[in-house]
Amino acid sequence: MTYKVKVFVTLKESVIDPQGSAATKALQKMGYPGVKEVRVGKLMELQVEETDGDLSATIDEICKKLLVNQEVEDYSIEIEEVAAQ
Amino acid sequence: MTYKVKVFVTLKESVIDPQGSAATKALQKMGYPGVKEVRVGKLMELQVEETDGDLSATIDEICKKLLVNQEVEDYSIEIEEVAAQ
Amino acid sequence: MTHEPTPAQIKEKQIYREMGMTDEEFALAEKMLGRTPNYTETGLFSVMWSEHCSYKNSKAILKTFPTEGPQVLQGPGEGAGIVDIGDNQAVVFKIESHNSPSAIEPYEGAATGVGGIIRDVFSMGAKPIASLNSLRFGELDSPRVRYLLEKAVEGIGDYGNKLGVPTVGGEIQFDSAYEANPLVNAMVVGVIDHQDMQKGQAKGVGNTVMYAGSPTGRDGIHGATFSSSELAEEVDQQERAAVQAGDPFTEKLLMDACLELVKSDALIGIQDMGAAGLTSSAAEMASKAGSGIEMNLDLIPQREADMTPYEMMLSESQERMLLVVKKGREQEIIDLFSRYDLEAVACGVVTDDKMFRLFHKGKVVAEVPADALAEDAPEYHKPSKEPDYFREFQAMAPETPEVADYTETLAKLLQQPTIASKEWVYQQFDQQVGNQTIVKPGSDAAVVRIKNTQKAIAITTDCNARYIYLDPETGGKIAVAEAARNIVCSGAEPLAITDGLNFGSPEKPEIFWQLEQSAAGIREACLALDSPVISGNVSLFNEKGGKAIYPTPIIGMVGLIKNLAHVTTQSFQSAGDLIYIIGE
Amino acid sequence: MKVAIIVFPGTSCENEMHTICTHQLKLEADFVREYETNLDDYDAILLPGGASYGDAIRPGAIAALQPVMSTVKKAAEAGKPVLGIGNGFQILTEAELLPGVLLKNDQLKFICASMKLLVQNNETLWTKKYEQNEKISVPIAHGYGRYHCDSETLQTLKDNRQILFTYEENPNGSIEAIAGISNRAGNVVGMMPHPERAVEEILGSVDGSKLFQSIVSDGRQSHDA
Ligand SMILES: Nc1ncnc2c1ncn2[C@@H]1O[C@H](COP(=O)(O)OP(=O)(O)O)[C@@H](O)[C@H]1O
Repeated sequence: MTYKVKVFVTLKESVIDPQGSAATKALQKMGYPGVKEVRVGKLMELQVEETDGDLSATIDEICKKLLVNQEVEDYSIEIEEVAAQ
Repeated sequence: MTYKVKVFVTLKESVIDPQGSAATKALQKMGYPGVKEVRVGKLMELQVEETDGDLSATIDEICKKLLVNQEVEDYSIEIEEVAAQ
Repeated sequence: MTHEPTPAQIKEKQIYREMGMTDEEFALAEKMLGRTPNYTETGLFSVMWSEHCSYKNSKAILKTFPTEGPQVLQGPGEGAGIVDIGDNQAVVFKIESHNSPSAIEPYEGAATGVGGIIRDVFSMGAKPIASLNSLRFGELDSPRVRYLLEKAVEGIGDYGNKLGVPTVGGEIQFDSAYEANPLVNAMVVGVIDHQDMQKGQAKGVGNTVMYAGSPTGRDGIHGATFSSSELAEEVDQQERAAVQAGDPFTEKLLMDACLELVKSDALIGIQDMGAAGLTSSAAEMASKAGSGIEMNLDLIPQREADMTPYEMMLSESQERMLLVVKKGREQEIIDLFSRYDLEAVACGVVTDDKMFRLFHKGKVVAEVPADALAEDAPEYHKPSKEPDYFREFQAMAPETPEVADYTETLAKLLQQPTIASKEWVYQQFDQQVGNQTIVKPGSDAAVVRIKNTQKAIAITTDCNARYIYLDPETGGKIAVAEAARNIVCSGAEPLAITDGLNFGSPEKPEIFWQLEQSAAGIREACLALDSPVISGNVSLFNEKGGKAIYPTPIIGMVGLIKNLAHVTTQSFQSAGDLIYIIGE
Repeated sequence: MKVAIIVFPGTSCENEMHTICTHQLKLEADFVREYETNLDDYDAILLPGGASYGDAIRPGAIAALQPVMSTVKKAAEAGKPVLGIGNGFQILTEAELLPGVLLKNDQLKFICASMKLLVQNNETLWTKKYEQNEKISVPIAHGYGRYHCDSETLQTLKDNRQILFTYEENPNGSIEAIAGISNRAGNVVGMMPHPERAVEEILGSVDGSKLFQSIVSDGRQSHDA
């Protein structure tokens, strides 16, 4: 079975996001005063093949071990089954 | 009215993603052979206040102007209304 | 709104202990105040009396260093030291550690370490022209160590590179002694014209206290206390929240703005908000000037909602400055910063009652003598004892290892990460921005020319901690001598040093002995080489599970080259040249 | 001849550029800020390196949207020489004055090192002081220097000889080892290596000087014409 996994990684609230604030200021100056805040995170898309085992536990493990820096980031996961290729 | 806008940015298929391939290799080495591919994109979260006008058109404009480089990136948008503060 | 314990509860439940204060220290604070401090005040005492801010365990030792000389324009006591280089110019430099933040979040820890020391230099009025670092990590066979190294190097690079300050040198050693306690020290050198020298002092009753730079958030609360105590075995959630992140873009704007600001006669004093942020900058500025400061915390720019006085005062948000400006000239300062897209706000006033007084929502929330927080912080002289290992090692007969195959031994030596090329590291640093670096990483010392003159300065950081562990006094001398040799080999004459004293817990007599002895060695070498100590930093409690790092007093030395023609590099220059060995 | 050096918040290589213009080329040079909209007084435009806007979103992305860039566009269309180095090159691609995009280096790290470049076309405004195929030594210092474009664009670049410099050894994964390109007319040039850091023996190389010298005579002609 093949799965498409999305991992959404965002900076923790308490951590400043210099990219986001530079973008916010730029957008406000460019005539989008309604944009109050931009925060830039990551979207990781994994293609995973797995027959047995708990996929969502595995993905969680992968996030903690490699994909996410929990000191500064939060994450959430979305798993979608795709047709076997 | 306050909106929470998410912009999902992914690299176009045709563009190589060294960050993703480094992650794929690392995961396979770490004992996750089922992970066939990782691709790294961006997740941008905007907090927008807007009373009138077509919000989704505005966001699309912001994406084209600044948040996305269409030469190498694709994007999609999700708009959610949140309680006024 | 969080519920804060009352003074009685703080005392009864010994809440001050969680903030790093001892029972005796709390009693002393009560005595100085004539009452039991409230929660905010306890916070002020606890950070200001941490080792990081007060040097309570190391002051006695620092006092033994030679700090004077005809070349010294500013010795220890300000953001950084200043040394004359002639023609009305001077160099400003200091080293700073960011060890414990880097052990937890290496990228941000190292990046904010660089950011902090750069602010120290430009807050003196100097333009930063070179950054160096001194790193210690465990052995590279551990994945965690590789991660720490990789991220710390990336953090140092990203910050300096985006700021346009070249990273021109440094050193790095690997040893299992640093496995749990990596060291990340950064040194920055700036140049200044004599008339632009600034002090962090709050002078002139009625003058205005202003806040400039990034808004204050909840990041890094208790960072100073945290870096002054043994790292908790288990880093819990609360401590995780102490990680602060850097914003080099804002720092670049702040640097450019401050370098314009120092030309203004409206500026009286300026200090970086580093460790213990608003608290240490304000209390120190008042204490140094013999004055008092009143601040209205409602006026402090805040990034997060509903911040308490305690949180605001202890936040270590980065890229912030505290200024004292002439009364009535505030608008000029606001305009200046706004030209750089930065916020500057008036938030307080200089008083003559020597008190540090804080208002929040119309109420006085803290009222403490400024000197009690700074000048009069406790000072200890901890007991010192020669460790047993020292005797043992001294008693050992010198041994010369037998080498069967010189080629193979040489190859093996060159493979040691500590000896091998560090190109992988310094390739990630912009070494040349500014077109002033004329000897880049890879030689004995970096050489940076002084614009529009024939002069240059040579800069190096050195410390062989193994030597110091084996014999701290001799090792201390060796560290200074090695730095001086690097400086001389580059064509320069040593001017002065800055020292980063990284040690284990001073509460252990054997560790305190290492500190004492190595300082004695440093002192002696500085005197012999006519290179006073003009600034430095102390990082103690670098231990975990009872295992301390090697004693690591890093020496950062700067030398002057009066004529660019005297610059010499390490490499063999051309075939046919003769090779000499000099010395013993 | 008068040169405009465009400075954005976060730009950091402007002083080197200024020194070259004034000391070495004996030209007049001004710093022009991102909000200016008149460049009529200038005969050439330089976009120096650094990290404008902290490289937020993508290097060069925010700078490309600033008012001064619309004016740079007009000047470029009018044929004035425009040169972007490092971040300046990234700004020119983001502003669509040059094709393609600069992505994160393929080994994912910032690289600062001396590089050997090959001059692929010495018949442009900016490169005519070089020999064809000359090998020059110029440093790089970038994290996002991997030049990328689609195959159609690449073919156009080749057909029009818009590839001006290539790396002898590809340091960052750039397509066809491209280090610098021009627009079709040849007056707008962008490159990741820093020729302004190779203009004095004491800096290790003088091979960057010819680039700046190339426009001096030309700039004068176009102005006097
Ligand atoms: N090891 C040392 N040797 C000499 N001076 C030191 C040493 N450690 C700290 N100092 C001096 O003490 C003063 C206070 O330093 P510090 O509190 O580290 O500054 P900051 O506020 O930047 O952290 C500085 O002038 C510094 O140079």
